[in-house]
Amino acid sequence: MNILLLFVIIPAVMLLALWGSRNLRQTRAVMVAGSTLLLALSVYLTVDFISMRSAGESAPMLYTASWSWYEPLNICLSIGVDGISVAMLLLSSIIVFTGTFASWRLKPMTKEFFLWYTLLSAGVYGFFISTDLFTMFMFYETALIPMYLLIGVWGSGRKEYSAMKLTLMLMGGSAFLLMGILGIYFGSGATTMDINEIAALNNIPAEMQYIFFPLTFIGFGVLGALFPFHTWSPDGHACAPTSVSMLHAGVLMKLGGYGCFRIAMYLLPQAANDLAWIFIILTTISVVYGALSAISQTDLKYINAYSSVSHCGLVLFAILMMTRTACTGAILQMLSHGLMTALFFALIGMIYGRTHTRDIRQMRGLMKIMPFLAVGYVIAGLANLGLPGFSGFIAEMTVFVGAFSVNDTFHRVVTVIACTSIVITAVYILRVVGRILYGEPENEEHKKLTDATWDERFTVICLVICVAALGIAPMWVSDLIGTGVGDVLSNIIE
Amino acid sequence: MDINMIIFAGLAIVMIVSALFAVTSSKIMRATTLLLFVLFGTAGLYFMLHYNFLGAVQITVYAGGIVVLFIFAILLIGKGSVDVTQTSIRRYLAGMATALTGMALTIYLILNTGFASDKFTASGVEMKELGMALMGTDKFNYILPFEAMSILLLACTVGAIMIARKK
Amino acid sequence: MEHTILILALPLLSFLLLGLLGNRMPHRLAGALGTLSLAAATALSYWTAAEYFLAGRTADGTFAELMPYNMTWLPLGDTLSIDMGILLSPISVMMLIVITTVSLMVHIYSLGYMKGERGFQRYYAFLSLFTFSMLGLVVATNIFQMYVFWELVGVSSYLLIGFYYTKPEAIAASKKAFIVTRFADLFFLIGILIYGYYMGTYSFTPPMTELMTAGAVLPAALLLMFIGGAGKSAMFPLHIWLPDAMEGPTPVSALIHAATMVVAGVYLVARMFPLFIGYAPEVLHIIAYAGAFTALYAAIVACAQTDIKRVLAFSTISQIAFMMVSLGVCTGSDPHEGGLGYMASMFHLFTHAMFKGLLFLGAGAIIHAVHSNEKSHMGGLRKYMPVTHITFLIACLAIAGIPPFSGFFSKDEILVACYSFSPLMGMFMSFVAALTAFYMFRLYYLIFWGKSHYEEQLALYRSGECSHEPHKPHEAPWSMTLPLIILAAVTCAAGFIPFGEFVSSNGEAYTIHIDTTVATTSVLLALAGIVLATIMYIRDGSRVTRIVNWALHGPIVAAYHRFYMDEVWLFVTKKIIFNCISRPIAWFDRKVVDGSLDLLAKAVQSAGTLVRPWQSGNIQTYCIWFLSGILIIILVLLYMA
Amino acid sequence: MIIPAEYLLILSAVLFFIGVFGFFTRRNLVSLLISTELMLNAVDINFAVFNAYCQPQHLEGYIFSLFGIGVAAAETAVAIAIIINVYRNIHSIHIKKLKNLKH
Repeated sequence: MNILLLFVIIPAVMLLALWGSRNLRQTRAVMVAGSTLLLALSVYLTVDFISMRSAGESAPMLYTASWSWYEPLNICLSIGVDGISVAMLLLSSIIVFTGTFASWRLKPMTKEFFLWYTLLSAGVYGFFISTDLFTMFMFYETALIPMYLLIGVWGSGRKEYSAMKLTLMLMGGSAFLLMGILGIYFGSGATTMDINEIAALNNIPAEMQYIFFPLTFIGFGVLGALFPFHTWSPDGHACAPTSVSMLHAGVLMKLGGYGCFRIAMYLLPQAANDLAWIFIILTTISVVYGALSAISQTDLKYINAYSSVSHCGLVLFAILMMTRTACTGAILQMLSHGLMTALFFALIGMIYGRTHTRDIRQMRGLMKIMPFLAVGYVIAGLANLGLPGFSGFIAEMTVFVGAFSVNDTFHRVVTVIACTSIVITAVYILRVVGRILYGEPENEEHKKLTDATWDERFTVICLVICVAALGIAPMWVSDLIGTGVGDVLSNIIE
Repeated sequence: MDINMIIFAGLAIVMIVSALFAVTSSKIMRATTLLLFVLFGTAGLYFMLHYNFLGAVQITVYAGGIVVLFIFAILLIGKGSVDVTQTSIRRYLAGMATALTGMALTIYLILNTGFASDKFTASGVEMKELGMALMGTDKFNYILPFEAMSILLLACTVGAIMIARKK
Repeated sequence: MEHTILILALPLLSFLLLGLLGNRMPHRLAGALGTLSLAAATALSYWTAAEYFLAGRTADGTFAELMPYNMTWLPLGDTLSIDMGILLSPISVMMLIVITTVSLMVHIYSLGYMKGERGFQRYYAFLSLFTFSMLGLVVATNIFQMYVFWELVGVSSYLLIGFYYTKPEAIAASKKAFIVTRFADLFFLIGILIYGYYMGTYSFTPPMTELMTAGAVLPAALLLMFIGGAGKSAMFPLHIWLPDAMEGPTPVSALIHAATMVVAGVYLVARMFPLFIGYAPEVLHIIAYAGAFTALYAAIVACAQTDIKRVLAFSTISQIAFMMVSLGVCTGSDPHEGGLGYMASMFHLFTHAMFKGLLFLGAGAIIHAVHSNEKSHMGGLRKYMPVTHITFLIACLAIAGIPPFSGFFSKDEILVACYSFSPLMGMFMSFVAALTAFYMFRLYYLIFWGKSHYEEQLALYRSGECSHEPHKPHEAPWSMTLPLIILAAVTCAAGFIPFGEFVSSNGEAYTIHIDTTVATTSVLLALAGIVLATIMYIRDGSRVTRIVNWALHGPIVAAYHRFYMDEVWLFVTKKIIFNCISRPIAWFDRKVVDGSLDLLAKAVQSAGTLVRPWQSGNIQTYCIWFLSGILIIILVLLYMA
Repeated sequence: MIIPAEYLLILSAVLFFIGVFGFFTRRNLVSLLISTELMLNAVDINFAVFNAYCQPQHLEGYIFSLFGIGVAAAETAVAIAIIINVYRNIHSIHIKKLKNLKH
């Protein structure tokens, strides 16, 4: 029995249990039990992984196993994790856990909501544990489809439009991706779909790489909010229910970055080296452009969605720099952005649940009305603009230092441009904080509102602790992901 | 000019002309009657092939059964059936073009295939032989389709009653 | 020296405690907790200083740089890493003293000043956070640690300026302060990135080989770092946040925006001084010119302000610029040959922290008494607030550079350094010093002399023209006067500290000696300024004032509006960045990027509409298509056969 | 003299395409049915002809024709029932009026 399989089995059992649950109490019990179990599992995995690494285990993937699925196409259920996947699993389980509490009072059809939610998380876990191209793709799709229903049914605003847009764009991305995957498989002429073995072969002809690298990169890049394929993100996040926004921005967008790194660049190294500059330009635009767009938005979720575009752009930016430090920074940024943005969306959802508006022009003085949420929001904001002591700072600094260590003018210039985002971020964060939290409450209706309930407090506190823990003690992360990043990079750089 | 040939020519001309009028006539009753001629002509062809039983069946089932059904239907429907307006000129032309092309193509294929007609014997089929074939269970025997056929007929009898029954 | 960690840990603990549990505590307890923990930290700092300086010099005549703690916090690649630790050197120990002293004074003072305020516990939590960050900044072992705490300092400043978060001005000011300094920090960060890449380390003492090969890169990095420092230290044109930052509670202004945080930029340059002087003296001179201009600019603006805290703010800008100039005019690392400015700058930093803290705390006491920042609500306060009056006067004399107060000694050293750099610079700075004396005494007279606003209001009230009885100004409680007295005492005495014994540009002992020519001129100029202020402002509406106002009407209005620098910035940020960049980008995103995707969707849809008639539901049409299709296929097959 | 198989086949082809033409152009359900019958009939002829000329020793074509006639009968019965029902409901058997199944 491989411990990694539990990451798929537990959600499957949860799905069954949810299906059989008869009332709200049982549904919640199943969710809490399941997500706690997953959280505990991922923490255990992290600790175990680090201890194995420090014991000198140097294989690129640990806990590997493989079962053949469909012989003629060499499709296997191959699983295995390196530090990057472990970090992503940890992130996912934290978000799933807190997301459960963030949608504690969600109505109606709570049971159905959690069913789809769990299916989505199963897809995410599956993606991160598998090392087989086809299986990865399958789990990737599993994660995408529930999103349509979760937004279309439980969303708000123009939910059908947004759900449709999001799903279509991501599906378009996965069509590219499928082409890319097939290209990789046939191009390498391998008798396996296992990414590590394909990478070891490293024999995809250059001209094929030039075709399939952009396809694969864009395929994942759509999910990673690469400019100009990011427009699903603002609409999708704005209309999605709280926990779905959290999971989506927190984890699903990371699938994009992870995939770009693990599949596009790892398997198609030559094209990655030669074509990186195009994507570096695009990601630099993402970084600055997302932040600038956020300044003039008036909807809280839009602001945060554009901020996500900017921060996720930084992830892709960093991996394209192809230095070890920058890539470590990218992983850190994924973790950090996942946690921060989940915190943000959770808070926005809670505020929206009370004021029934997300328009920053209609809110004022929330600090006096709901101090807990307001303080949470300030903390989230400060974390987002990269205050030392929170995760955003270490991630950004690692990225910038890493990016700056590429010694040529082009990379230097784009790095400096990307750096400006930290100022712009400060502008839009403080604008919101100043506008909605500070001041005297103006709306009479708002004065009657109450502060956070216990489940909301729990969500916020959990996430704040995670963000701060990563920000204060970042040393363990490099123990965790260092080898993984190094292995992948050594294949890319050669 | 052989007598067979003359009969065939006569039949062919009658059938084709009737068929043409049957699909162009604006009177439904007339069309049905013309269809009847075609069916009779077909029966005539079967007889010429010495397939007497088949010809008989053709007359009884088609001419005797189906056409009667048509006539009943027309009578039941009455005035509504008189409305046999033709379709738009565009579709008319399209239909004609397609049909003519198809016809030409088929005839071209038939003429270019070269069928061997030498096996033809004017012996016809013994009724006993036919009965054995229909009821037998050996190779080239057709008990199963026969039974399937009977079930089909039963089913459609029931179906027709169900559909046509007043609510 | 292991106990130094406690100097940092105590304020941090106090912050966490007050921040997390503060709301459940009574005010008194929270205040006591914050003050006591800081008092302990202060005692420890003094102990550290004593131990450090009494340990004596090493063989080469300098004080050893100690590093009791240094650990890797965030590894960045194979060679680089961000370390966290404590570095004790003469200037960091000096800064420890300055910060803890002023901070302790402010803590005590705030017990009275903030009494009964909503969010009292939060206030103390933020004060502790600030103190922690500032201490962390000065003991930083490397440039990146400095940046980390630099940011933390910035954020605590943001939180404290926005302490009265229901006041729109305070919100705007806090935002402005943070964003402007953040903008400057961007350059700082880029500077650090360059430095780190080319030096291979973030420590203040990079290896010699790297230094030799760096070439023009190092000066660029240092210049960028200086821009970061200029943001924090409010150098022109990045000074605009500082006057607005006065919206925060006055003790905060005293601590952060007068004594400690704003000198971070100076400290940064001083910290990197060996590199500046060794490899980028031209950058130092740029600093000097920028500083000189700022000093003049701020001094002129200060002459026309009516809000007493604004006057003090501009005076702060001007004084910090003095320190910058003083660092900038250095031409060598030997204090006897061109390195005097370094010592002078640090000395001035030290004395300025004390007397500017005193001025702000005094201003706070006045504001506390008259409930207004505007000079028009003051006047004649000397009989109502004797203690404040005397201490304020001492501070004014100190800043004006009158012996024997501390400001005289430090400013004198600065001027000496300037004259030795170039006579022009010296004369320029002397003039600014005179201007300083003028505006400080203008302030002093406007507050404590002239007609009493209270008495006028009282008269109006008695005659029935005013409906409410004015508040009678009263002397502040002991918790506020005590820090005033202590700081006044320090201000009187600090000039006699043999500062050069502890801090100098090359670390060796340097004996301060007064250059009589320079001293005489500067004292005379200061006296001239004071005399002019006395003539103009000791009584309301003197003739000289009227003439000056009439003759210099335009410049005075311009100076009152700070030469429209804020408007320029507002124009740049609001009009250009917000309206001309962000809005169009948002529009572009919605209409063009998103629009093109929507267009794609629309195109697919209209393609669907286009082929929809084919699916008419008409069997006959389908059949025609079907048959045609089959025919075509047959034809194709035939053709191919 | 034996009639060449081609003649018979051509005849059936002509009949078939007349039926096709009718099916394409008529607008009345009964007329459509008549066209269908024409086509079926042509097919039956083909079966019989092929049997008689190519495989006289077997009876496949013959029996297929028989079944074809049976199926035609069944189909017509159901079709007529449907037509009558349609007429009863919408008082027309014009195919333009039959739109309720379309959506």
